[in-house]
Amino acid sequence: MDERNITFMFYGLAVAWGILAVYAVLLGLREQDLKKQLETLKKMVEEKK
Amino acid sequence: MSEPAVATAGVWKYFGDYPALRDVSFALDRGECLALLGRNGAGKTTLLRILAGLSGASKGDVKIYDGDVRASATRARIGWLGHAIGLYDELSARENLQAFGALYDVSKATIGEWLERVNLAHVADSPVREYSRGMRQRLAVARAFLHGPDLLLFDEPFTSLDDKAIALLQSLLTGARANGVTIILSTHQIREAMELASRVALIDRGKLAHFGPRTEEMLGDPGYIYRTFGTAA
Amino acid sequence: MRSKIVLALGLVGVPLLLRNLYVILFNLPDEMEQGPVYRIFYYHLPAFFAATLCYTTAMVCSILYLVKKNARYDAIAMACTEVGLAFAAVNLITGMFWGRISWGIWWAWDPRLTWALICWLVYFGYLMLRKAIDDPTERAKNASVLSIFAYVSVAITWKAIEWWRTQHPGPVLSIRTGEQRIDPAMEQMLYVNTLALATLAAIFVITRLRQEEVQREIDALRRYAHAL
Amino acid sequence: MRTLRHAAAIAWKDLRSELRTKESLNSSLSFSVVVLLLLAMAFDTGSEIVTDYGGGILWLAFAFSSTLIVNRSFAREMPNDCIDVLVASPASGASLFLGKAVAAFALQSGIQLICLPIFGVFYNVTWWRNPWQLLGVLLLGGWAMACIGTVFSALTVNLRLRELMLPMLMYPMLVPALLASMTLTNYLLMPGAMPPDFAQWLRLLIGFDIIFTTLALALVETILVR
Repeated sequence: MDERNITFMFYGLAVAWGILAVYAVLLGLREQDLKKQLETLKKMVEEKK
Repeated sequence: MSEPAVATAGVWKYFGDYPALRDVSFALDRGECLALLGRNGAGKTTLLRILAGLSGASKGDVKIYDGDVRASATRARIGWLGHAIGLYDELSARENLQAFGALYDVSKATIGEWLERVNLAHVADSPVREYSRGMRQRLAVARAFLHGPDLLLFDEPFTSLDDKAIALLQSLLTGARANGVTIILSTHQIREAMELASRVALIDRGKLAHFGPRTEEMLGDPGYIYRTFGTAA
Repeated sequence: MRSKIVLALGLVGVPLLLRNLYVILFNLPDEMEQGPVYRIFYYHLPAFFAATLCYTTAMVCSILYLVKKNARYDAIAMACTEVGLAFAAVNLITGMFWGRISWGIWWAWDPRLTWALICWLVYFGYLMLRKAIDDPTERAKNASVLSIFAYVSVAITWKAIEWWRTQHPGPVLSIRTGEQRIDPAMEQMLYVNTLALATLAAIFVITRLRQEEVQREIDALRRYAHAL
Repeated sequence: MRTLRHAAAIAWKDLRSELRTKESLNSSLSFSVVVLLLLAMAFDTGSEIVTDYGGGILWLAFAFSSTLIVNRSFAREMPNDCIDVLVASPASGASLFLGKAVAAFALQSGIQLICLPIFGVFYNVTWWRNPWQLLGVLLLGGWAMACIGTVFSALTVNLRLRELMLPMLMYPMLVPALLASMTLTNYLLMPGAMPPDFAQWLRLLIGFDIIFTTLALALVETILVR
């Protein structure tokens, strides 16, 4: 089998892992963002009381 | 004739997590006229929309003449008039009434009669777009009464009307009451409503704060109900 | 409780994924006609299964939402659709790399591929529709209806390889064809990796679901803060 | 029976108000003619290509013009809150949907019938080779567009960016029907016997119509009662 065959196998696997990793990172970023929003809001409500 | 015309039991309505109606329960006998009072955003429109079957209750039970609200036979007995007139601008008065009348099996003769009664027969074939505000409102009133409903649900009927239309609507409503039609109308304009009403309900932040017969105190003093039954805010 | 489930799933899923990768790369032999590149298949097909599983769960939850009007079902449907899109993207793009070698082109307008892409677009539309509606009840209701409509295209994708003669390989799994068309070791790996990816999908869905709950809490707090 | 009578009343009303203003009719007709014109410039209309892609060109024009029509379908009910009056009336959601879909379908079919001779002239195609089969395909494909379009019009009517969201949701969902209609039309434009997979595409188109009409009739009430 030629060189490209094995290279493309690596590309393919990298893409599979890559997309899932990117989605996981996006989830993590959103988690942090939400936490930050929640904290600021809680603080705001505390102050207003 | 024992069962009430309108009965709600523990009706809740959520918009997301926000409860627009909280545990609303009441029963209204046939032939009564209920004035539904409350500040803007208290939930009057939401309640009326649920009664008319335009919106589903999140929890609880609604019965109209002992039937389900979304049953076709029940809806045939309801006359609805919302904030807006509910007419097509590009159609004529007659075509509008014919379009809606077809859904209720209303005869051509009845449509002609109503056009006479709201004094629009002479312009019945020109499009609604060309009508004045008062004429459009009179036509909207005719549309709500067209099929001879047993229950009238009117959302703020007096706010957008001019004097002539108010007089017409009041005479129609009085006539309907005499024929045993049940009426629910939401309003801020307490004076007009009080003259018609036999029952009064106050909605405060989605809760039914008061439900009872109309008393003499309510007639003269518009603020009385809010002061007595509403929350201080 | 829920974070414990995520932890448990993670402890099973992640080692399994890594083990599978090792076995796929070093233990399993090359396929005779295709060479090493066929290994993409171990992600391509399981990702498709994971995505289909997500879409199906989304459809079931959408029906449940319309019946029971419980916002949680809507949240599950949304989380599943989003995760399903990620796995469908893996399915589509790995397929493109494989196609470049086996067919010589990145994309063939073949029924199976076309329908997989349509599914992706339809479900992407679902997420767009959700973004465009502000009222949560209205959003949940309209999105649920759309999800049910969208599932028709998933069903067509599933059936596409039977209905049309395509360049895309036909079904290979013995449970579907009733005969052994590929090496048992290879077939077993397909199942095991499907399990691994499905575990990963479950972790994603639960995480996304928790975020949606936090979002609701934030919205409620914000309303409360404005009312103060 | 009652459902059909109510549906007829709604279709009649929709058609009458559309024929009076001609809002969507004019824009949709001129748009589809422009699409046919532009594609005629993109292709060399003298070559074999046109017989191979004629159906595709025709249905692209139809699909574009169809969104303009269904876009108005529920939007027409929004000024003056007419939709509330219709939903509160004894007409069921299914009859409302049916009436609106039939009205959209009739308007679309009118445009298709005007476009067909224009297509024949611009692309130098003999389109009347199999007139009855072609009419059948036009009806089946047109109903698919009207049906899906009307449902999605109801789904998106309250949205900001409605004009944008509707085609974005509608086209991917329509692909099976469009693909089948394009292929079938191509076959019907060609001289000679029908290819063997003609029946298969026809089955797909009919199946699509049946499945989505059933789904729409079952779900439209949920969409309308808020």
